Amino acid sequence: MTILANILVVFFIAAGLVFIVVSAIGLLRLPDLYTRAHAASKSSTLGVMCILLGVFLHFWLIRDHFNPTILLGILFLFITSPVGGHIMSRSSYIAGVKPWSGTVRDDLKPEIERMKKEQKIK
Amino acid sequence: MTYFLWAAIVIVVLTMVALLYRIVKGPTPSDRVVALDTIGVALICLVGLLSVVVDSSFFLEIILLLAILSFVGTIAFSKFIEKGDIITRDDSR
Amino acid sequence: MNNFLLLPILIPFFFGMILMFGQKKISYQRITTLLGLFLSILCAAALVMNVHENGPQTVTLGSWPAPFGITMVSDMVSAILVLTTLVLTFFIVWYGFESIGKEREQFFYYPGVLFIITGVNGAFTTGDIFNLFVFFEVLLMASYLLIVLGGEKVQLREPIKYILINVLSSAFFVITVAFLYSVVGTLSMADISLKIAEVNQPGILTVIAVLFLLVFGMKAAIFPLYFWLPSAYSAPPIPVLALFGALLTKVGVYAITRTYTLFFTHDISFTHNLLLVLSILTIIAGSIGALAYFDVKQIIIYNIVIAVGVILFGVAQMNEVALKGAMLYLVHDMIIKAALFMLIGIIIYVTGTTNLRKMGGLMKTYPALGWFYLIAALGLAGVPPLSGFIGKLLIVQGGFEAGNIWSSIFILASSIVVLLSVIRIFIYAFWGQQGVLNEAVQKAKYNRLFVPTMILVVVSIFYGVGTEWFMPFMDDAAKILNDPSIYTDEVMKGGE
Amino acid sequence: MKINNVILQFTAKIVFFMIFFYAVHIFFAGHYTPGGGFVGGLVTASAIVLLIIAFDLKTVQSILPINYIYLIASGLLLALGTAGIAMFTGKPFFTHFFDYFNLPILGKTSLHTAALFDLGVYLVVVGVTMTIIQTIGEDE
Amino acid sequence: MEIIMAFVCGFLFMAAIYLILSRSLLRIIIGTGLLSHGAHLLILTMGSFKGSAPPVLTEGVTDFVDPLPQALILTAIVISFGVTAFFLVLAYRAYQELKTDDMTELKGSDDIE
Amino acid sequence: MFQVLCIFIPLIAALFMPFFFKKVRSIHTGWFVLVVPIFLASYYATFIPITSKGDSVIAQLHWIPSLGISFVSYLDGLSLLFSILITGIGALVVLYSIFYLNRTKEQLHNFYIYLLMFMSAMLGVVQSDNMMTLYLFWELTSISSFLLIGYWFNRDKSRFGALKSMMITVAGGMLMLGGFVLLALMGDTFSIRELIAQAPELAANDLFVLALILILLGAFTKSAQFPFYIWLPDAMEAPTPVSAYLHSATMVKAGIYLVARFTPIFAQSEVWIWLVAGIGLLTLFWGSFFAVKQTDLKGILAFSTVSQLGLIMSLLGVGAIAFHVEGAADSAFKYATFAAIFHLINHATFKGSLFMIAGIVDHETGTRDIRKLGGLMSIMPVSFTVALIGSFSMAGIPPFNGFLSKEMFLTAMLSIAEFDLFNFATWGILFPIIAWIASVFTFIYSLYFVFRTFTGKGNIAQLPHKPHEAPMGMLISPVILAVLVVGIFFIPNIVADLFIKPAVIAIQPFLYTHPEQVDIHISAWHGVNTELLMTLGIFAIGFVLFLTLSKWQKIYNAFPAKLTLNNLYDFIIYELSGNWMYRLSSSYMTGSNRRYLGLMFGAFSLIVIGTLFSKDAFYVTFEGASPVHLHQVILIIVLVIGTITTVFAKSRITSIVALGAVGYTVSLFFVLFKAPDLALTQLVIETISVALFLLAFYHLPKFKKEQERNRFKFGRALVSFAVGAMVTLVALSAHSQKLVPSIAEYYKETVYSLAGGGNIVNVILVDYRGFDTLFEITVLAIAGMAIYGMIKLRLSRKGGKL
Repeated sequence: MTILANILVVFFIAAGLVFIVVSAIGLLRLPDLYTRAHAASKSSTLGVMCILLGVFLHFWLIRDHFNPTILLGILFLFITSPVGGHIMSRSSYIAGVKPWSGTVRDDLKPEIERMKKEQKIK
Repeated sequence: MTYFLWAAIVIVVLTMVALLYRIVKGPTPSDRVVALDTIGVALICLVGLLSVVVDSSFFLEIILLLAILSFVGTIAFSKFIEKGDIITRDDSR
Repeated sequence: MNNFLLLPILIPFFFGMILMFGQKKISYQRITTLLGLFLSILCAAALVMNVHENGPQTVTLGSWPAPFGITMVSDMVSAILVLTTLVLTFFIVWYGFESIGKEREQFFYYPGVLFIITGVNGAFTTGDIFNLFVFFEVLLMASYLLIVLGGEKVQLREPIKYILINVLSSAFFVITVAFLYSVVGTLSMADISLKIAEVNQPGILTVIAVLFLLVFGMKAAIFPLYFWLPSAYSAPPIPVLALFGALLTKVGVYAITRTYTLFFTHDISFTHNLLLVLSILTIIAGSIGALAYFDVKQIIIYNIVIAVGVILFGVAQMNEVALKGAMLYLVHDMIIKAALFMLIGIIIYVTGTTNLRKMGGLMKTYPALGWFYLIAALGLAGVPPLSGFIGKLLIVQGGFEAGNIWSSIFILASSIVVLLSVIRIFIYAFWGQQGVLNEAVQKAKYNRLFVPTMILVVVSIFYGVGTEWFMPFMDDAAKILNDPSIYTDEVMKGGE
Repeated sequence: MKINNVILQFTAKIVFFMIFFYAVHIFFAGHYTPGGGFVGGLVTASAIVLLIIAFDLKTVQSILPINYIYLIASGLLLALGTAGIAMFTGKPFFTHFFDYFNLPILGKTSLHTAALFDLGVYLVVVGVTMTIIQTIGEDE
Repeated sequence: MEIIMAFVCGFLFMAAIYLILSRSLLRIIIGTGLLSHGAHLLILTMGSFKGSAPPVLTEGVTDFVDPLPQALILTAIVISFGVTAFFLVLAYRAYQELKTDDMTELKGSDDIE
Repeated sequence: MFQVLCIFIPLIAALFMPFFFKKVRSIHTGWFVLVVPIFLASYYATFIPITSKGDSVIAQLHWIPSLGISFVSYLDGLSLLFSILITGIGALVVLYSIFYLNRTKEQLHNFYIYLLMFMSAMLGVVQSDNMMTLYLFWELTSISSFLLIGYWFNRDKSRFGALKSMMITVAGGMLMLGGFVLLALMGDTFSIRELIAQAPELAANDLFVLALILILLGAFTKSAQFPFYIWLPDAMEAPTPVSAYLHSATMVKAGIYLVARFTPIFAQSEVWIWLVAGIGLLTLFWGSFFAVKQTDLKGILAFSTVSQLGLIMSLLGVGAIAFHVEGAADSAFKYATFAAIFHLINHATFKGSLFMIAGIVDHETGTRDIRKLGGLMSIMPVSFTVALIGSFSMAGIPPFNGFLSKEMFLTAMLSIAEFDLFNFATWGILFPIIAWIASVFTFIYSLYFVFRTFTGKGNIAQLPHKPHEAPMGMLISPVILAVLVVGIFFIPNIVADLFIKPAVIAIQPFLYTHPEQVDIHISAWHGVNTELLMTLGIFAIGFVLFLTLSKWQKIYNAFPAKLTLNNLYDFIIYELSGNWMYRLSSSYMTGSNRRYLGLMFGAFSLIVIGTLFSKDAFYVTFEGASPVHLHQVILIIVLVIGTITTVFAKSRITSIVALGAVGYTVSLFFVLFKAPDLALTQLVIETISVALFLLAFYHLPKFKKEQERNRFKFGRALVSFAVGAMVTLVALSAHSQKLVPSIAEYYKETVYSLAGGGNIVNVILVDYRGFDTLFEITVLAIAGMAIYGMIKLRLSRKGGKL
């Protein structure tokens, strides 16, 4: 039983690690903010959720300690992380951070111009 | 098992170092904030792993806290980047 | 066990909280403050008598036995200082009714004052080194509140130095406590005293003693750590300045006195000689400043520095006579500094300037002010039978007894610098041709400012002339400073 | 420039309650596991801050009409009062009282005056943090 | 580890003092932030890192780390938070009134004679 | 008891002066005052029979018994003589002032308050047997003198003179206090009588000489001895009654009194004899020499007073030699002390009258400038007569009392050469020579004073007022004094029996125990001897020099003005302590925060590191240190990088983010070091702080590139390195020397059973050390209020302040 549990834990943690490392590489290597934010918010969220699940399982299965806080944490991360990433990118765009030159599509630009016009702001 | 966890911790820490490079490098504040956010995530992982290592559930409280703070922080930063100010007195104006 | 000794701390504290409600109601604020102070004075006076009759009082907070919980100890030293603090604050608050301004009164001036004396009294009473840090922070934070309250330009510019220095000194205080904890593993001052006596004077304790000296020295404004004081103290309004001048540096002095008499007595030849040298240098530094400026505020402010040097010189002698002198002088200096600042405030009010060279001839228009100023000034210089004399006499006598002949003579000679600096104010402001006058002086306001000042000066005269009545208390204080075992025994027996 | 923040505001509402309950949990857990009034207070404050960031000061003030200065004072009074109870029973100041009870649902629990003291800490911390943030935010 | 931590704390203090000696008020405040980090870590170091479990009662564990320094740090953290907040607001107000955050321009008051 | 109270009677009377002045306007306040000295003088006169028998009376009133400080009225020959002088001359001066000071124009109550205060003080000085109360009254004389000199306070010269006299005399007094304390420590008492009783033991003490010098400094400053005499001429700005009273008859004699009083103790020391006699003689010469230079009437008198005080002082010094001489009671030394007291009385009489005359001249003509005066003889005959008597007495011409004491003075000076101890055989010969030269100058200025003012052509038309004889009332006092001057010449031995001999035995108890043992008979004629020849020489040469005065007076101009003592004083008080100190102070009190901090922390770390190594306290051990793990090292690297980024960041946001990173790393450290509560708190605090930083940032300017001189950069780096090094070194040593185990075990054992908790840290916070927490939240609460107040309240816009 313990071995099985251990395997499970190790699996989740390893998976999580992979995601985390990937997102870190993404943050380092990707060309502009938006792509990096993408890497940060998606991949790392998945990573951390995996790891936390592993930790949770460790305490539950091996230590026989059911810890609701971790579950709550996972839930919380699940809700907030993407929102955070979204808000961040959006704000940066409004603040004038230029996308990568290779960007193909930019839907926000006309929208913002329309709003500016509406509120008579230059 | 322990060795695996230690390795995992080292990897996470290394990740953080890499992210720190992004914080130092920039180039825009937004990049730094994103990196910081990710550091927060890595921190959560680290705390989780560490509590497995030291075999103590008392650190698990930190996980949720970190998540909360990282979210609030990100929102605050984004608002700051967007408007230069965090709190708006009256948004309807 | 005697909770009573906590009352002089808790009453102002409680009234401070109450005053946070009803922020805009000035008369409520004033009355409550005076009531609180009055009650505390009663308690403090009763405490002094109690300590005099029954010896040092302790209370082990939370019923935790001595080295583990926090013990509050009211021996004669702290009881006297607590009482003095409260009495002074009473007068300063009274004086402040007229001069502080309605706006400040509506924005937590009174809670600030009450919290500052909570901190000061706490610092005087506590028997725990870390708790001392906490009380220091209380009084510092309250002093920050008061120093910037009002938001005048100078109030925003100068306090930066003050706050910065205090932030730094707090950080160093904390790490010094940490060092001490690492070496002796305890925080209760009495316990520290016992442990240090046990461990047979290792060098590291001397280093920690020096660190403590410097950390407290930063607050007490000793050389070479006094640089922040003159400009920072020029910022706040007069009542606040009086409060600071009378109390804040004295807390640092008290802390040095306490630590250097209670537990850092293992290597007197080094630590106390260092203290002696620093105190002499402090006096020199203060003297230079006191003579250099023709700004009434600055002159008195630099005199704070000089007085700190004199008191610490007394402490450095480590014999009963000098310690008694230091105690007498400490109380004297608190009273007289408050009185002087209040007088200076009136002078500034009636002339509208702080520049001595522009003043003159006030003797014709305000003779009473002139006389009271002269008395206070002479008292500051230690002219008998006014309040500074006996203290200085005993300090010098103790210095001679300890064999520090030349430095004691130097202390005497420094009085002349003090005298010159304060008499200069008298000669320039009160004598000579008529100088500038504030056109908008209201006689009624002047009188209301003058009454508390006058009474305080009379108190100082009384303190000088009636020294005999205070002597038994000062004897107790000096005895406990000279013999730490009285203190430690009382604390370690668990406050039964 | 005014931008609609529907996503943010919606999330904030949900998250606010999550954080708040978490804060309460941390506060009560403090005596036996990590946490306590201080952290609890700060977390509560950060929940309110989140609301303020997501909406604006005026809206939040109308939702939570609290005079934070009074909150501070009440917190201090509560803390002092708890500590002072002992004085009236002839014990040294700050002596706490506790006992273990068998409550219907919670099982064996200790009721402790220290918790009241901690509540004072909690109120002060919330009050102070919010005072600071609100006054700065209101400043033009 | 304690030995290394002593160096780390020294380093933090050094950096803090270096910042505090700079001209910009903001840098100074940031310096005080570093200073308090250094101080807190130092208290922990001085309490030594012996003990294998956090100071929370758990069944079967007796080897706790020294809880007292932790309590002290907590108090110190809170206080330094209050002070930092105050200092920041002071800086902000000072800049509003005086239009500068440069310490060399923020002197003065010694023009009295 | 009443005897002690008498000292305070003038002071008590002073309290009523404002009442008399304000309510009884029609009568000159002086008349009320006059009662006091007359009463006291007659009271003290009743003691004459007692003291003239060599007995003494003592009464005591405790002030601070626990320190042995009490008010004592000790009346022996010496103090009674002084007391009668003080009250007697006091009465005359008050009488004189009634006519001198205008009832309507002057603030009379102030004047008389000061004067009465002075009288009390002076009585206290001469009667106190307790050194501390002696000192008390001593300072009170300085203060009342200060107030009297500054009586016309809107005159710059008055202020200047007042400050000068106060600074010099109080400084001397403070040092004297040091001497007193030393003496008291040696003898374990403040009582002078008791000290005298144990004089031989005192002399054995190492600090004896130091105490002696300190006390002499007090006496010399008060008695205007060289080089401290400079305050006396400037004190002449006081109203003339004051000059007559304080600056000739009484206060300046306090120093003489002190020297006389302490002679029984200090006469044992060679230093004492040399200093008192030598400085006295030097002052005698110096004063007389420069008196001739003066052009101000009162200035001449001031210098003459200086000179005469020197004379008395030197006599006391010479008199002290008697201690060392076998059979001194039969030798010429015995004359010295006797002459000192005799001359003291004489000086009080003639100098008092002269001052009053100077006042009259000033009052009636409107000037005191001797160059403008002249030819007043016919207009003011009475004044002239009095002046003539006074001057001749001062010059030592018979038949006036000055002649008698001057003769004895010369006798005493001549006796010195006989004495072959302490190198007097070699240098003693200088004494009579200098004394003689000084006497010549004394003769000159005496004539100068009286004849320049009253004879000659003069220029009466150009005087500010049209001169006429003074009113009767004003002349009463000087005339009485002049009568005394003549009277004493004719009945010197009565004076000697009543006053001088009792005083002498008080000064020389080692010589006499009873007045009758003093075997001195004063006679105007004692045959042709050296003294008489010297006197005649003085008259002759003095007269010649006086006639040729205008020819050689120029030599005074040869003295460079820059090198005078006055200049030195001015330099110290105004230049050095004003401008120089200002420059010095502003060289380091620059208002530059960074400089202050640099200095402070440089010194701080230097002192600590210095202590660390000088006490050999640096010690590192790896024993007991916990092991190092890889992840910890990595975290440390992260921390270091974060810190460096914070320090060198170019933009503010980078800096703040890096600070945040450091904060989070610190909280990770807390996790590593098993402190979950800390980690939680640190995390939240860090976040809130960052938020606050950002809030404040919105308003703060961007980072500027810091341009500064390399020197400062270097200093900055050095200071920060020193502080870092200090922290590290002390931390290492403190960690390696855990001498006592921590008290922490107790908490671990009792947390569940006694405190009902599980989380030790939290239980410490709310229970064991809950008091800390209570005030920690108070700090927070105050911070909240402070921030609220700081933002909401803005007085700078109104500019209102106290």
